[in-house]
Amino acid sequence: MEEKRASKQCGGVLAFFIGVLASLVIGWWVFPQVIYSQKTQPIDFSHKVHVEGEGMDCESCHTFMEDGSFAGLPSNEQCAECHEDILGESKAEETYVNEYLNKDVEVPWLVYQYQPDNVYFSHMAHKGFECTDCHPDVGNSDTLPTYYENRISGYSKQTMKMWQCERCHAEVGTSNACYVCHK
Amino acid sequence: MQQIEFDTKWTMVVDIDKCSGCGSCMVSCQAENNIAPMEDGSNKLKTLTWMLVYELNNGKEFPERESAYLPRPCMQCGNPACVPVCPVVATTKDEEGGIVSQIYPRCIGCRYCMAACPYHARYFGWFDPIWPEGMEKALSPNTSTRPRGVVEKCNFCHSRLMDARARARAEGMDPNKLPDGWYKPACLEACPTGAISFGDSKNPEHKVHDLIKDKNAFRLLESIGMDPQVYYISRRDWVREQSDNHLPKDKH
Amino acid sequence: MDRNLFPEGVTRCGLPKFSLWMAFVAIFFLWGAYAAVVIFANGIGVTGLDNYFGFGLWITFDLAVIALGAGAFFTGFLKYILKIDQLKNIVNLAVIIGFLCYSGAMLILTMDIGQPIRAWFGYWHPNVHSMLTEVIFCITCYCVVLLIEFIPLILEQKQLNKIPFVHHFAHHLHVNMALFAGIGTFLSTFHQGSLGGMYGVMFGRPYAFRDGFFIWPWTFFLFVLSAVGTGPIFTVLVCTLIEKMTGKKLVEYKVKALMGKIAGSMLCLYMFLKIIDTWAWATGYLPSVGLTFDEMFYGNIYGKWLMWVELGLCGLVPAIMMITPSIRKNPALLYTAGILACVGVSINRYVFTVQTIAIPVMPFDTWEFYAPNWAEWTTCGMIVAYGVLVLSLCYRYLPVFPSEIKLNSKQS
Amino acid sequence: MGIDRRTFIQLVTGGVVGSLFTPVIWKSLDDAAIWSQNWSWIPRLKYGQITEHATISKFGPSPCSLMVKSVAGSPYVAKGNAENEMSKGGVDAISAGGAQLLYSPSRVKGPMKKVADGKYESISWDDAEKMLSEKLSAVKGQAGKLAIVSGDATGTSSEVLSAFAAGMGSKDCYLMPGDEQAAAVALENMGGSGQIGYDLDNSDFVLLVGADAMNSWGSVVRNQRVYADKRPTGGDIESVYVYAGPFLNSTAAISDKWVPVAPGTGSIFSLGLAYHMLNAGASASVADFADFKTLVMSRFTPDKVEKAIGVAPGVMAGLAKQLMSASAPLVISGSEFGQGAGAVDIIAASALNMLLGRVGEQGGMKLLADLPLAVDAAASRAELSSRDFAGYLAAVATDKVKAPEVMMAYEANPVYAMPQATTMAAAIAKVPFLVSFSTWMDETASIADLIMPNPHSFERFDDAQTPYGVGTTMLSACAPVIEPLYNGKSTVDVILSVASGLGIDLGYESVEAVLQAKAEKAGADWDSLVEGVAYVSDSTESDSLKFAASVLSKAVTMPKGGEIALAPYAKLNVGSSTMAIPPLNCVTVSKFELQGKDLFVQINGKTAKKLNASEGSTVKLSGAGGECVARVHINEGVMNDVIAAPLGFGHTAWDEFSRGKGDNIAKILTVGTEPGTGMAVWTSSFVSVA
Repeated sequence: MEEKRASKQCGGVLAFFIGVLASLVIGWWVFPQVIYSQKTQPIDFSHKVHVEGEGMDCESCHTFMEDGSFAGLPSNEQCAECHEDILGESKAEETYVNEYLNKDVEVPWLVYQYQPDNVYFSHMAHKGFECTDCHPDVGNSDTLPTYYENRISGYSKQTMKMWQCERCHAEVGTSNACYVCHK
Repeated sequence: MQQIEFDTKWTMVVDIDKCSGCGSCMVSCQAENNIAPMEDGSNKLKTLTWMLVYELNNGKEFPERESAYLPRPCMQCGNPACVPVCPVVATTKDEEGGIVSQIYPRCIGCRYCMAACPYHARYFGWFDPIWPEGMEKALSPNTSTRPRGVVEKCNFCHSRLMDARARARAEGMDPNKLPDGWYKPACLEACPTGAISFGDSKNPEHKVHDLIKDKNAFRLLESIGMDPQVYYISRRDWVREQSDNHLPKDKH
Repeated sequence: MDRNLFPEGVTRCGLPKFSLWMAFVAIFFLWGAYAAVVIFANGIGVTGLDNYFGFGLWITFDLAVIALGAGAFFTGFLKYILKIDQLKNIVNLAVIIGFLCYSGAMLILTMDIGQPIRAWFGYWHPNVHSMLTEVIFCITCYCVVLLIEFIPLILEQKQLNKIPFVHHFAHHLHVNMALFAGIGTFLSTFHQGSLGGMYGVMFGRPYAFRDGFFIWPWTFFLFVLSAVGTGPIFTVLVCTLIEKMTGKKLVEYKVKALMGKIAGSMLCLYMFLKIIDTWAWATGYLPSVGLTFDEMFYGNIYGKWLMWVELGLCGLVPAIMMITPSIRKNPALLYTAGILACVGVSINRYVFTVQTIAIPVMPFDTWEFYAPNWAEWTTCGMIVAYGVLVLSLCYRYLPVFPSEIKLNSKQS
Repeated sequence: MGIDRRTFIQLVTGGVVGSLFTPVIWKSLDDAAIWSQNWSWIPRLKYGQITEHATISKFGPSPCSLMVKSVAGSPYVAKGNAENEMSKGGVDAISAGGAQLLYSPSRVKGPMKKVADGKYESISWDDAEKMLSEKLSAVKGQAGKLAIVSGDATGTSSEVLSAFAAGMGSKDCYLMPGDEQAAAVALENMGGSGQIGYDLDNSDFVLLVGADAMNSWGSVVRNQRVYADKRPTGGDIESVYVYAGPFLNSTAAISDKWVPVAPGTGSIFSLGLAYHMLNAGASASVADFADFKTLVMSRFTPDKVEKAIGVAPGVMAGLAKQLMSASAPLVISGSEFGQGAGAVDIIAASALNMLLGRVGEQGGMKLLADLPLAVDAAASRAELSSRDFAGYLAAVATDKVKAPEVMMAYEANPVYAMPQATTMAAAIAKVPFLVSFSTWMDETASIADLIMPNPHSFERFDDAQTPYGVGTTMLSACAPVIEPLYNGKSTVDVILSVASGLGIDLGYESVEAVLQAKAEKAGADWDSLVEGVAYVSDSTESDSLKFAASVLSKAVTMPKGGEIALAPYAKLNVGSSTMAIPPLNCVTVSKFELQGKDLFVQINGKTAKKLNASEGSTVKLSGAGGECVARVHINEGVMNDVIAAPLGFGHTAWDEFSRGKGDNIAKILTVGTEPGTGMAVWTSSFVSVA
């Protein structure tokens, strides 16, 4: 009787730890993979071709407007300044010109640092920083990284979280008032 | 709670004598702030009107009757009743300029702030906003859309302030010392009778700096001590009298 | 059929009859559950709440049941801390009622807030200045304490208690119950107060705003006192109702009378302070902001009669009745006093919730009216039904009333 | 070792405990909260370059020049255009939501023909034009077979329509009723030419007789801007405003003084003032001055006036004195709701301006020169304005005039907006082929046989010349802000194309060409017009006016009294005669005008007692041509024995934002004929109340 109880207890403890272990594996390894879906950009855009090949810099396409707002990604209009016709031989360019430019459809780029509508972000106010302080350094790469989308929230995995914004603001002594960033 | 003093104080001054109650400010406010149209606009208790025009009268019988219109945005109180009660810091008065913020993604929708505000400046999203088909294409980029279940209110078209600051930065100016007229809320732009003035009342170069000192300037419910950043002006005694509660013996 | 599950030595009605009763109550529960589904699916626009009345029946109901549920902490306090041993016969019931009231209130709150998914922001992003934050923390913590107090009672169920581990566990909980009662008392006092404080700090609302002591407005203390003045007698009323429905004697009358005496004393203290508070408010505070007492009332539904009923008929009268030994000894009169007191505290919570926000503070504003609609009534009904269901199960299967066997064997 | 229940429970317990040390619960909670910020069924914002374009909106009775803000090409908010003299930077409550109106559920998305009552079928523009051409070719050259009504009093498009009517051999091209009609008839009778204008900008004392300058009279937004400029916030009042009318409307509310005057008695009020002025020695060197003086001194003595309109002699004398002592006084008369006033109201007010020596003066009443016509065959502006559509329809209704075979409604909604609406709608129903050019599915479109939608204001070329009421001749124009969202086509383009098919040469190929020619002939620069700058000209007519005493003598009749008079009023926020309540404007409607579906009319306490009505009680109002049901709001800002009632409700077509809300007060307006001029008038409507 005593023995049986002891063994049962022992087995119980074992089962308990198996449960804990399984949870930890699922929680730390499976879950982070399952929660994101992977998406690829609509066009296999190469920054390298533009930066190294054509000698362009970030501001050539990602421009500021006169009123201090940031244009973000270039529109067809801007791209067409060079790409009115197919210039090279790349498949990507051909796709762009045929599928987007000629059809007058803007490219639905996936923005890694996408912030939701409730955030007001002024690039002008952050002009002193390097682009790569926040954005992935794609300027010299031939391929675009995979875009990870959170299945629950719909956010990009690389979207800066509020605490990150707040931490930097605190470090540089900028206000962390709600309305500094929200709208 | 400690009242914070800012170097800038965005202040609205409404000349009640000039307001004809035309409603342009209310319409413009909805367009700028993405408030979905409401089919039954007559149920004033459920509609969302960040800017609301009240009809006032002197309470006398014909032919002594006089009337006036009083546009009521959020008062952006210096000592707001709504801010300290919020359990989740969804509303604060912590930004330079003194505009009381309301952060929709933080709000849990408890409505304590609405109960606390005697101006009824706060509104609740009773339902998800629905725009007639296609009208979502006319959404303004300036204010995020809100899901149901959160509180919202006038914020002096705050993102226009952010735009003005961006413009100042682009032009190499101090974003915290904006010239008069750079930052204008939508209601002001829409008001055909120029009843609304706006600016930094701490900046002597701004018109409102002097307007708030006008002998006919007053604020609503000053006795309660909420220290609003919205002033009104009226030459009419009876209008000024209705700005606050008075004991019978104090009325003149 | 389920006789083996009954507490030792008691009789209960047959299972069919019990099932019928449960089914009857379940109808109300399901009706409310349907409303809850509608509310969660469409938003709370489906209720009668509006921009003027962001708080309505739900908040009134929450405040009222939390006040009436105060019997739990106060009886626990008296039993375990002050060691008034007689109360052991009713403390179990007090704990169950307390738990039902608090958990019910929390269920209502999940509907009442616009974004239930974000409910946890209250802990993660708390605003320490808000009375509501204090309420959120204390209520949830206290609900856990009540659960801990409730658990040993469940574990004492005849069949469960046969398991040695459960038996020992329940025993240890029991031994340490004084500790939990102490924590519960602390938490409960604070949030009962904070609920009052929620209103007292609204300086934009002259009907509710009060000065106070340190950070706590006077309403803080008044709410605590009014809760402890009615909670115990509400427990007695529920007990009596169960007795009437089951035809059994469950608690000796002298215990009830003792509860009445305790409630009565607290109510007297409350009324004393409440009347001073009301006087100071009407003659001191209101004129200071240009208002008069008369301006706080309007028409019938916001009439002064509510205040006179609350303070007089449902305040002073039951207070005096309950502290007068001769009246207290008469069960009918004690119960009447109890009912009046419970109505009084409910009126108090109602006027602080609804009248407070109905009053036009801006002189050109108008009085507005609020009527709860079906969605609010049925969900409140759901909570009542939930309470009745759980209470019925507890009565049937748990040893809630230690003196039941003794009292009923004497009768037969 | 098999898994028994206990082991299982322990496994699960372990799992739960373990999960607390993983991100699963916490991350899911957080992500769920983030999800609640971005529900997929809540629309996202659009970003891109923000641009501003000038345009003209014609939703209200008077054109309004706007700057429309667009994001990535989509308009989202409109503000006033401060560079434009016509509306001076103001914006009305309809135009403020002009961008949202682009997506109004009421928009007609393309040409449609009626297949059964209330049922329409989409057709192509070619088919639509063919259908119209066929109908028109059958009536070409025959008088009385084609009628055209335009709701656009300022656009060159109406010129095109009138020229087209002329080419078709029809004289029945009309404008929808408005104050400019009475003004044109009055001016004709006073022997003047051009268009009456009022130089509000330079006046220091403005007496508004009936004319609700902030809601319905003249160029409303401009009036508001001028008013605002004259009364700087925190500064001194530079111009005194006095309003005389039956209802404390918003013009009265922001005026320095409100003089209650019975509805539709503006001429008596003015002539009553003339009495005091003449008494004080005022005169004018005009041919019929003596006749005028005799008339006034005999028939408009203070006691008679008081009996007729309820204004005490002291008040009249005081006001007359104020007018005479002001340095630049101006008297303006008009209907209290922007339509239906007789010519005598304007003649009488003009008489005051003449007595004050204010005609042709700075800050006074002006005779503005018309801009040259762009289309030669078109009727002159004065002529087009003076035509009487209400009289025409009334004659059709009573079969005094045969109904036309084809009726075309451009930017007009006569089925809803005409006085005595039921009678007028019945007259329109007699027309075998009704064509609507409306942008919206309005009441007229919804019974039309053919709908040929004009694009929305922001999607089309348009222009506006000298709106009635302004003090100088002017011209504005606009180009599209956005490509047409739907399959609309500019009505002028349709008319030009149909006309050429019928062999009528209007001289232009496209609407743009017509408008450019108009600008050129006026001497304006098209490019700067399109950029939003108005062309302004000082040119005036130099005719000397007479009092038209003989007309006054015949046309002014003293009211009998003892009846309940109707004082309709129009507020721009609930729409206009061409626009129903726009979606964003629903919340601007006063709770004293509409609650749910119930319309409220306003009476004062004394009248309520007399009518045995109380706050909220339901009354039935009956006029000559119909009935309205409404509830009562007690408002002490209404004269005794007067019911003030808002126009603009009771729509039966349109969309959920306006349909079925309240009742249409136009139904109980009673159309009468003004003796002396013969024009249809409806400012003095009496109602019986049950």
